[in-house]
Amino acid sequence: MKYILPGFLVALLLLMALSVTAIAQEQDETVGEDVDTLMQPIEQEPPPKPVITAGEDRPNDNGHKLTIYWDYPQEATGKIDYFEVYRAESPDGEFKLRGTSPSNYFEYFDIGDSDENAEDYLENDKDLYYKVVAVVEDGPSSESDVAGPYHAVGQWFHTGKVPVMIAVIIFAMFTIYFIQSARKGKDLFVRPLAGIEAVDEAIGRATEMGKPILYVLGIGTAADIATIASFTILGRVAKKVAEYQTDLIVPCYDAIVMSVAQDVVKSAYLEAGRPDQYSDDQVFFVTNAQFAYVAGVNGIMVRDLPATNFYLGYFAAESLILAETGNSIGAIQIAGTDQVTQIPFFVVACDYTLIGEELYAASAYLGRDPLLLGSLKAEDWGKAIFMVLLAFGVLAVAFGWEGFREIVRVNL
Amino acid sequence: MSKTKMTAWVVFAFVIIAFAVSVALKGALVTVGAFLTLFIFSFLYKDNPYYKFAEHLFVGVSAAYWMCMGFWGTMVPNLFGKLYPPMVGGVLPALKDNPAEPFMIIPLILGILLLMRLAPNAGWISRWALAFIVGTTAGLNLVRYLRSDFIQQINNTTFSLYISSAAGFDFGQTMSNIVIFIGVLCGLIYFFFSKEHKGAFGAGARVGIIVLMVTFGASFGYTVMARISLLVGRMQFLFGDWLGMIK
Amino acid sequence: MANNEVQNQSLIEKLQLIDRRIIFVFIACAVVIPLLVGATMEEETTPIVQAFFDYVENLPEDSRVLLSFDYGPTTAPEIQPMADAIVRHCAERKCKLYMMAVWATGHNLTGETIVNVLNPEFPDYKYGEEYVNLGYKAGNQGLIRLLLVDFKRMYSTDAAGTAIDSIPMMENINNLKNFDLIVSFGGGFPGIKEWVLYAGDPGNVPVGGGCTAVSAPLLYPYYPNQLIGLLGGAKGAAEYENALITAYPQYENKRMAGMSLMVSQTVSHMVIIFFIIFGNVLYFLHRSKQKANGIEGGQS
Amino acid sequence: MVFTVSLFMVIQYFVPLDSWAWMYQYLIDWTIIIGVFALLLGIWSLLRVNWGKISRRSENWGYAVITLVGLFVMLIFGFFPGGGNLNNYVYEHFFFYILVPIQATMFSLLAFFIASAAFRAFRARSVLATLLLIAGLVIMIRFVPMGPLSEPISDLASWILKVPNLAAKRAIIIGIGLGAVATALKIMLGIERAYLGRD
Repeated sequence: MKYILPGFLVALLLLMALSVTAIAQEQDETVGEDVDTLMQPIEQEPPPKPVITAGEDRPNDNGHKLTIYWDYPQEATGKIDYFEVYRAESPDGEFKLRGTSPSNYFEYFDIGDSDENAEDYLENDKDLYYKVVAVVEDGPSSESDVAGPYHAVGQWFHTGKVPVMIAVIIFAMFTIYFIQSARKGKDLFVRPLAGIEAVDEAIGRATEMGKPILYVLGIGTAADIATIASFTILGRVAKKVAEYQTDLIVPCYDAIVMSVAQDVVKSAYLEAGRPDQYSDDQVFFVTNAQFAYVAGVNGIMVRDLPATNFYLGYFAAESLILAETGNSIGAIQIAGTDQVTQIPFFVVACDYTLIGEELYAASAYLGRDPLLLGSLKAEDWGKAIFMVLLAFGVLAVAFGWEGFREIVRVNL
Repeated sequence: MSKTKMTAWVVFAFVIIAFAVSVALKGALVTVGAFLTLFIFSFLYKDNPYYKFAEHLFVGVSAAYWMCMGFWGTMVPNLFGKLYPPMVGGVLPALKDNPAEPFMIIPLILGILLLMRLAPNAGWISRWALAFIVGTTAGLNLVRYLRSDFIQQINNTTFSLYISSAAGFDFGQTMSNIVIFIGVLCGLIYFFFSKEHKGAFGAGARVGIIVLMVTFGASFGYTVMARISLLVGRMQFLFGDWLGMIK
Repeated sequence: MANNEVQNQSLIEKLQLIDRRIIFVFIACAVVIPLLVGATMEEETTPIVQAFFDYVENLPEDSRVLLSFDYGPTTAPEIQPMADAIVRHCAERKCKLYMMAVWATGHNLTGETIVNVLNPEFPDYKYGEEYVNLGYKAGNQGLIRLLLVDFKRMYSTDAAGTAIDSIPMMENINNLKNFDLIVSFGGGFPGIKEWVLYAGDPGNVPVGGGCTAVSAPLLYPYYPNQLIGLLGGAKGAAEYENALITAYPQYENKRMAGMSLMVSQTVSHMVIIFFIIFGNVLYFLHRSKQKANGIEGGQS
Repeated sequence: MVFTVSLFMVIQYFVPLDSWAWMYQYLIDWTIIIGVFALLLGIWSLLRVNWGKISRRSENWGYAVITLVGLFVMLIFGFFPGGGNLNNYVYEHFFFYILVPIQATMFSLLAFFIASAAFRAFRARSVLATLLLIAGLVIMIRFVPMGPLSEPISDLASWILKVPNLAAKRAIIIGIGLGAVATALKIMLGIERAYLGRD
């Protein structure tokens, strides 16, 4: 068992290395040189003809795009001003101008619209013909032969996203593995988190003081991960609150969040054996305008004077307004968010702060549910993999193997 | 009449007179904006009836504002307009001739299911709609976070520790890169949940929290500038647009 | 004696828990007073800003300057003063101004500069002859690359929908190389860096920029080879305004947004720093008192 | 249900075909539409709470009247506009002269709160608090003219912003990324069910 996980790591690296060789080969690097800014004197003779060499579908997309390549004598590029690219649906059909390309740039990326009704719709799997014109503004231009047919096609799999797929699979396996082992009753150690341990104390304090508890879910939607983590914590808090018979106030920003929070609190009260204590007036909607919500919550704070404030979820600029108002009424404040920009304000103005990932972990901590704890272990392994990859990557770059960076690149 | 009550009435009379004078001199619109601004600022002193007024007005108006935006911006063009285009022909003539999209009946049903929670015994039905929303975004988040927060970050942090520029070995840049590398590693160690923070691991976690704290201090200090700019903007409104005291 | 000690200590404690409203009053004064007295701060112009200024100063009459407004409302308080100052300067030099945006949010801010600076201060500037607002186009750096080759393919109309060929000042504009100077406001993506990489370098057009203080350090390396100059944050704006006043004394009595913003910023930062230091001094006084009083005092 | 739609969202990420993109677009559209239905629930809750306050004549019930008046005036003018757009006089002016100024002012309160928070929390109580304090001071002091000291201070400030700042943010982001992925997986697998109201 012990060697399985390290073995995974090695296998992962090998797999990535293989996939990358494929990706690296597909990448064409065509870098334009400096454009000649001086206009050449007018040539009477027409410039040489461009020769279309290829028309390729761009990989990893939904089609509707073609790249046209052509050859042109390097020494003649100074004589022409630019290239024009034309497209038609049959070799002798009507050629329409698609666009231009600088004189030193021998390719054109024909981006068609994917909407059938759009003017420049480029249909997939259809024969398309191209010609390229080397244009001299004040003299005769020359035209290439018609080339084609070329096809644009959509792909079933985006090869540039292979690293993401590998990561998804590996991570899902880790999670399932640890959840399984947790189910079997394997004891998992988790280190203490100050913010979590303060929860009980904070609820107790409010009970002693006979003051309510304010729980703010932030301004996220019910689908934000931070809000979902906060629902679980709300459930635990509500249960304790019901047991202690303290008041709980949950003002909501999003209507769906409100519906969910009502369900969460209601079932927590039920679990605590006090369903009669619950009322929909405890969990209510304020408004879904950011600062109007803050104004409302501020008002609740200074009028209902909660002894404990929880700010757990998604927060933006309002974090500090809430935390400072809460501080002015002398409440104990426990905050947590995954918004990197707001963490400093909570750290500064609140008593306890769950930093980023700790917020997600908190639900597992409070519940002590082996299944949730198992996924914490999987997260730790994810971090370990990251650290290994990082160390490996830095070494690889130090020894001049830039290919490693290609492995972990997502090509869009 | 008690003294506090007396003061309150005097203040109230003063506010009303000031409001009237301002309407007469500067026009109603800018006056309303200015007084509401002042009402909100009064919260800094303490909670008071004027703040309460502004707050409650703000809540009511903003809730209705977003409801209307949601209705005209989403429901009409994206739901009714797609289900049965002629229905919205009166308000959005551009959509009238689009073909109907019967699929759009699904969100309508889910939306109605969601409203079922108002019915006393059918609350559980609304969970279908919630499951739909959460499921959709959970899947989306899974790949999005893995890509941008995990794989992309490895790529960004994998750089050469040793930097040499045209002028030779760049000591400062090399040191900076080493600090970033160690900072990221130690920061991650701090976030380990299933391992006790002691020994070498604990030292790593300690360095991690130090780096985090320096960052929090710096971000805090950095934001001061942006917040002061906001206040300057409000003050320009009050003293410039309203009172005309700024040239 | 002991009584006195207790009183001293309680004074320190009281000060430590100073009513935050006192801090609020200080902050409000720090912002309002500079605004009211119209105080401005002499920001000595640094070489990187002076170089920019000199370049504009030496532009001949009727030079064509492309101004790209690549920022949003959140950074507007910082960047708008730069845009205003540079538009003023260009208008003093009688340059032709072409305004556009590669950020969707930039379009409204372009209008603000036109309404607040160009129209009132330079009433002779006629739309379509001396200045034009081309508006926003999507495409990010791709747009810039296209403009380098063919300007009118992307901009077939101006922001108001007027056909581009009916605008007199657009007559000789075929690509970005026809401009004498490109100025990009905003250091985000796409922004100054993209203008340098996709227009300035390949097209050999001089590029200058103005950006927030945050992004300035990332852009300094491009000066002086790829950027003719750079204004960083409110400080950069104030420096440019200073240079402008030195060269055009008629602006001396004009309120300069960047300079007055700098005063408010500096004073309020000083206020906050003062309170932080004050708080720490009190804290240490308090702690040393506690130590002197032994554990007993420490618990009181 | 949850598993199916979330699995679809995962797979669609890897498939660039048009048909999949359409389905993706539909799903996203649907979630937005359902969100608008939910707003009705929100308005209902708002009415309920405020009406409750008024009928109980509880403290401050008068302000609940203000909320409801604001709500109804805005709703009436929002729903009976001239021709289906929201460009009617009352609606627009309520927006520009009530919502916008209050919103901007609430936001600017931060200038005050950031100062009071700094005064209270930036104390050298412990090693960590001292680090917080010093880093904050170094960044803020850039604005104060300090003569010859200015240059090294602004260099140090930009170093802090570029180096430790970057490292810490990256560590936090990676942690958040992993935590978010784990939560998403838990939802897909049906382990995390708190959002359904039972746990």
